[in-house]
Amino acid sequence: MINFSDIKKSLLISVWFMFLTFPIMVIRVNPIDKIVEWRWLNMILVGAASFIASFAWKHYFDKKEKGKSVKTFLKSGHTVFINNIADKKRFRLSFAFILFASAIIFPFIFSAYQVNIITTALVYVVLGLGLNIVVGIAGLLDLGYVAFYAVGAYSYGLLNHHFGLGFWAVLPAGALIAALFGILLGFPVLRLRGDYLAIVTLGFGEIIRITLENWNEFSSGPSGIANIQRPSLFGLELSLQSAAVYIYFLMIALTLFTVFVVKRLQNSRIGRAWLALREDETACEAMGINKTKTKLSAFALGATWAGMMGVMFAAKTTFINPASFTFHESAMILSIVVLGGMGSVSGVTAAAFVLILLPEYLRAFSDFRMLFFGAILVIMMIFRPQGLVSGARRAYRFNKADDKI
Amino acid sequence: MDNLLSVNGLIMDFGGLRALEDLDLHVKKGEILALIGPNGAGKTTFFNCLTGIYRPAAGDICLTTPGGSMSIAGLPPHVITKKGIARTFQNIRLFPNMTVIENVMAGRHCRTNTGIAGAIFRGRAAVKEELEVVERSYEIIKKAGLARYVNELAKNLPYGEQRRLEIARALATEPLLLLLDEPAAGLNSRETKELDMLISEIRDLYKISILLIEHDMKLVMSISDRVAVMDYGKKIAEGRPDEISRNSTVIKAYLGEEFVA
Amino acid sequence: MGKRGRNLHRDIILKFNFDSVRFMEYFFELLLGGLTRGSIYALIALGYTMVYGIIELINFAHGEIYMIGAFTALIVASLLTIYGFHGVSILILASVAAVIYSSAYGFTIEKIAYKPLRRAPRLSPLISAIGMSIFLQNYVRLAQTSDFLPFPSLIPEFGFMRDYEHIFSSAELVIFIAAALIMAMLTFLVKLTRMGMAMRASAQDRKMAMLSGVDVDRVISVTFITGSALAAVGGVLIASHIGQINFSIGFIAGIKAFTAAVLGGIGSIPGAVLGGFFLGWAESFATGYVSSDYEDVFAFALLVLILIFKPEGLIGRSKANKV
Amino acid sequence: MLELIDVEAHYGNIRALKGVNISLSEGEIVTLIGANGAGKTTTLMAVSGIVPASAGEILFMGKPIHELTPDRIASLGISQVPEGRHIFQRMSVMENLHMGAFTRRDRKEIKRDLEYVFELFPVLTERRHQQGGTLSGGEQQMLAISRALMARPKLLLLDEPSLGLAPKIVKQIFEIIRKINREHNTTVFIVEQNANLALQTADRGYVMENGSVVLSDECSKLISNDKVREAYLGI
Repeated sequence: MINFSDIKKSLLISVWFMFLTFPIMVIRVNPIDKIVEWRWLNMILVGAASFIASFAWKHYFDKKEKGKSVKTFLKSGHTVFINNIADKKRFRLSFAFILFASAIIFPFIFSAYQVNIITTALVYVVLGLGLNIVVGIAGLLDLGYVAFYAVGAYSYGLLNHHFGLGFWAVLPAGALIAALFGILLGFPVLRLRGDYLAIVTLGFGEIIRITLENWNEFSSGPSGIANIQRPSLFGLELSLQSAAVYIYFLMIALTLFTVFVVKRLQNSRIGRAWLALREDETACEAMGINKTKTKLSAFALGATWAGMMGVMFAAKTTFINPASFTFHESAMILSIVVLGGMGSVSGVTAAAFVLILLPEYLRAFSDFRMLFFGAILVIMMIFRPQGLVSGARRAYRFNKADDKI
Repeated sequence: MDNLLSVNGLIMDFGGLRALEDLDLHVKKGEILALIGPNGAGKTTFFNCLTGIYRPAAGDICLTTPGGSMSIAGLPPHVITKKGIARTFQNIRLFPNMTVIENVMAGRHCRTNTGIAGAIFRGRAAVKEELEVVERSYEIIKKAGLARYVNELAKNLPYGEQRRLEIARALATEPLLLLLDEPAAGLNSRETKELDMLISEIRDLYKISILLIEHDMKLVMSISDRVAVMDYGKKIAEGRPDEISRNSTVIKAYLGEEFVA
Repeated sequence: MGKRGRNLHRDIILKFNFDSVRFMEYFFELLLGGLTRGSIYALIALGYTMVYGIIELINFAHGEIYMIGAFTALIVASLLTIYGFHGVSILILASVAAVIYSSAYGFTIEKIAYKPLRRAPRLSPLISAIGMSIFLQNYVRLAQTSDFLPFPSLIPEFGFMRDYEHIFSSAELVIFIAAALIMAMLTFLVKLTRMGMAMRASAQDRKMAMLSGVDVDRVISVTFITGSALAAVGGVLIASHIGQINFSIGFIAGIKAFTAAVLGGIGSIPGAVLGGFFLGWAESFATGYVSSDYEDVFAFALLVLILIFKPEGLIGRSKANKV
Repeated sequence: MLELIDVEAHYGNIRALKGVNISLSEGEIVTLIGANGAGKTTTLMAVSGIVPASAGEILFMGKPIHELTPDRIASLGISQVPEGRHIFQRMSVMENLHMGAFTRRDRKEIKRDLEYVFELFPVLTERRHQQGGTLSGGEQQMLAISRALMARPKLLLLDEPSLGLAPKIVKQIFEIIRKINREHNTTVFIVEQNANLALQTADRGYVMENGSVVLSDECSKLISNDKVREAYLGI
């Protein structure tokens, strides 16, 4: 399989990468103390890694190219497919039950620290599902999603700080304000083509962050808002420990709610319009679908979840500042959607857990987290643009008499 | 008058280039009208004006619906579809990653109105409407002979079936007038014959008018009630198929002068 | 009118005259500062515009190429300083290293992250580019440092500029002249050379360029290399002027340069230059007369407004969509 | 000179060419006619290497070219005038012509060919500094042909040269095609919908339907063939 010319090619590639990374990986100068540090080991590592990577790259690339020319159309697989789904359904149900049961027991077995981590992961699950509506289903690349997250967080922070409003009052209010922002920002930008839309949403995200950073009278600037109230249980103030568990259960409920809503939306008239919009805008309009309205609804709905999670985030950490809402946060949520598979609920959920928990549990990994996210985006686009779990479409069943479902 | 669609003095320019010049065309209720002409004569441009993708520079497009006559020139595409004009595209534009039935269901969008709340809470009205959408869509799919592909992704369909699916999807919008842009392009003769039957069936079953652009003369001659010929953005002839095939202007436009032997 | 009154009158006149001198000086300071800023933006914007012109991709990682150029220059300059080199020789060697490395990165990035996606849906290469940008930032952060590093001021001070130094520094003069020279060279390359003709042809009609015998893949590579080299020069000049860099400088600079490119009509080379200067002045005056806190907001707001209301840019052409 | 042997090509999932066999000898004018979507343009694009042949062989002067890149194929002496002309809109007429000679480095000869082209189409002489996009349809077609000639092709591929042009100009263009063929012994391969004119100009013709060649003969015989007449106006 591996022949001489391949090895030669890989060697050349590895030499090229050693050259390319030489100044940045090998040399480190301290300009003040005038000390030069030579890290030759890095060069060897880069050389070895790129040698191996080039083989893997070639292998997968050839495989992908080959896969393209082979037709995947199955003519007789139709009935088998339906049976499969029926089987899967039973399996899925028991799987879901086990998952649910372990989620319930979890906080009573593990420490508050662990519970907190899972809560964070759940927040990202919901954020991922929210962004998935916009990017995955409706195909609108939103790079400023974090802005709506910030809007939610600051809604709670400010309303709590100034008016003493509680968590339960602000949760819907924050969602609503974020949705309003979604529509407000959405209106002018929705005429734009895909890549311009991406840049403009990025711009909006940054505008909101920088404004929060500089408008001291409004948002207390970079120092942020502290001492935000935790959610209360029927008016009871909870201890730190039990508050963590309480928030954990709230998040479980919210996640289930989100999954439920997204699933329902996906297989509805609105969901089909979003999908159609992603697939072909012109054909979509020709089918009588109002482009503007459909885009706006996706934008607003995506923003709603971000707003809700913003409130949740503020309540969980009791402290917010603009540094939590940088573009990197948007990029991370986007990675979740891309890795999970655009449009797939289970994929996005799994990806959020992997991407949030991995750096938490592999401390060594957490330094490399953003590096890893960047690489994921590139590699996924090249080798598996449909994500790890491709969004399977719902199969409709009609009986032999060709009647309804 | 039993005109479903009347186009008067339609003009369309592209940066100084006149693509349509003072075009008049009338489609009667229940007829199949074929629009033929050499490549670049402006046929597809005309379709794009009718469906709102282009905004004509001048002229009037009038559609007679059960609710009365109205001008539709310059309206946005989704509104025009709702008024009753549906179309297919010259180079198939399906929703490739949606299933066959979802493609057709997307066509039902403009005839239904469940909103976000309805989709989430699935009230009685929403469920009823969704059931109706599924049923109607399946009905159309069966009619188009695509029943065995219901849950297949559109992109996995053979080419000929994709053409039929596009027609099915357009039909789901309940049009009064169906525009078909070269429906037989790329089909073999068996598939073309099947398409011939499908188009006539659709007209009889749904009592709609059909305007089609086509290069396959056999198909044009066999299914159309009338034929209009375009050249250089102008209508150069109109009449029954047998008249058109004898018309010397048409032969000249199509085959060059010397062919008129 | 008593004596006292007259004095007061004179005071007011004097004060007014003094203020108007200050006012004009301040105005010129901002004007020239904007010119410097603008030339840097223009240099980076050219890379965006050239790449967009040919493959219709917003090369999100372009800002990072600029950052890597600055970092390479910093490393080389520090090394040379330690080994006892002086002044202008450092500037030249560091710039050459920066240009070589940035070009190499640009070339490699295109091969890895964009070339495999030539036929993919539009958003795929964009997401890939965003990934690349994040990757490169963190690569530099991990391999070097996340702190701000002091960048030696490599641009010498000229004696003849001493009197004007408070309005327009030598460094600014060098930046402006270097940028102008490079842009003139680029114009020459694109207008008059065979490669330039191939670039323009590929940008206008890729298929026809191929039919005419243009190796479009090579043209794309050359475009990336040229754009990256320009960004590297921009990186060295600005870093040496501002005096410090870190791994994240590419992001904001990239966005601003992109704004400049869009402002002038993306895909158009004179447009990028014009947009760069426009943005430079706009920012300079806005921070000078309004508030410096919102400097970046200002650029973003301009970007958003342009994209919404005149996406074809100030001197660009609009494209009809084809069905 | 050019030989297509069982060539197949795909556009995504669609099999656009289903085993095409065509051969051209040196100095011939050959035409390929057929309805829209029959695969005529795809055939030309396969020869030029823009659409890769997924099966079969394409030989040019005895050597396989189906695995070469488009620029290599062009430099072998195959020039194409694509459907819709594809003039470089924002380049002047002169620049467009120089693009045609992109693969050549012999400046003097290029100059001579420029003169020849301007002789062939005097209109272009007046317009030489005008932007390509501002020319009329007919002038653009003339420019497109001139541009292809600037490569000094051994084989000239023309895709629907009559498209969207007034009959008078079409006639003029076909005359010039014949002239080029005569004067330089350039082999010409014309894809046309305007069947009659193409059949009158060419020596031999192929008729294409659904991605395969269904008929091939001398043009004089094709012109009186009932099938051809029927296919073109359903007579």
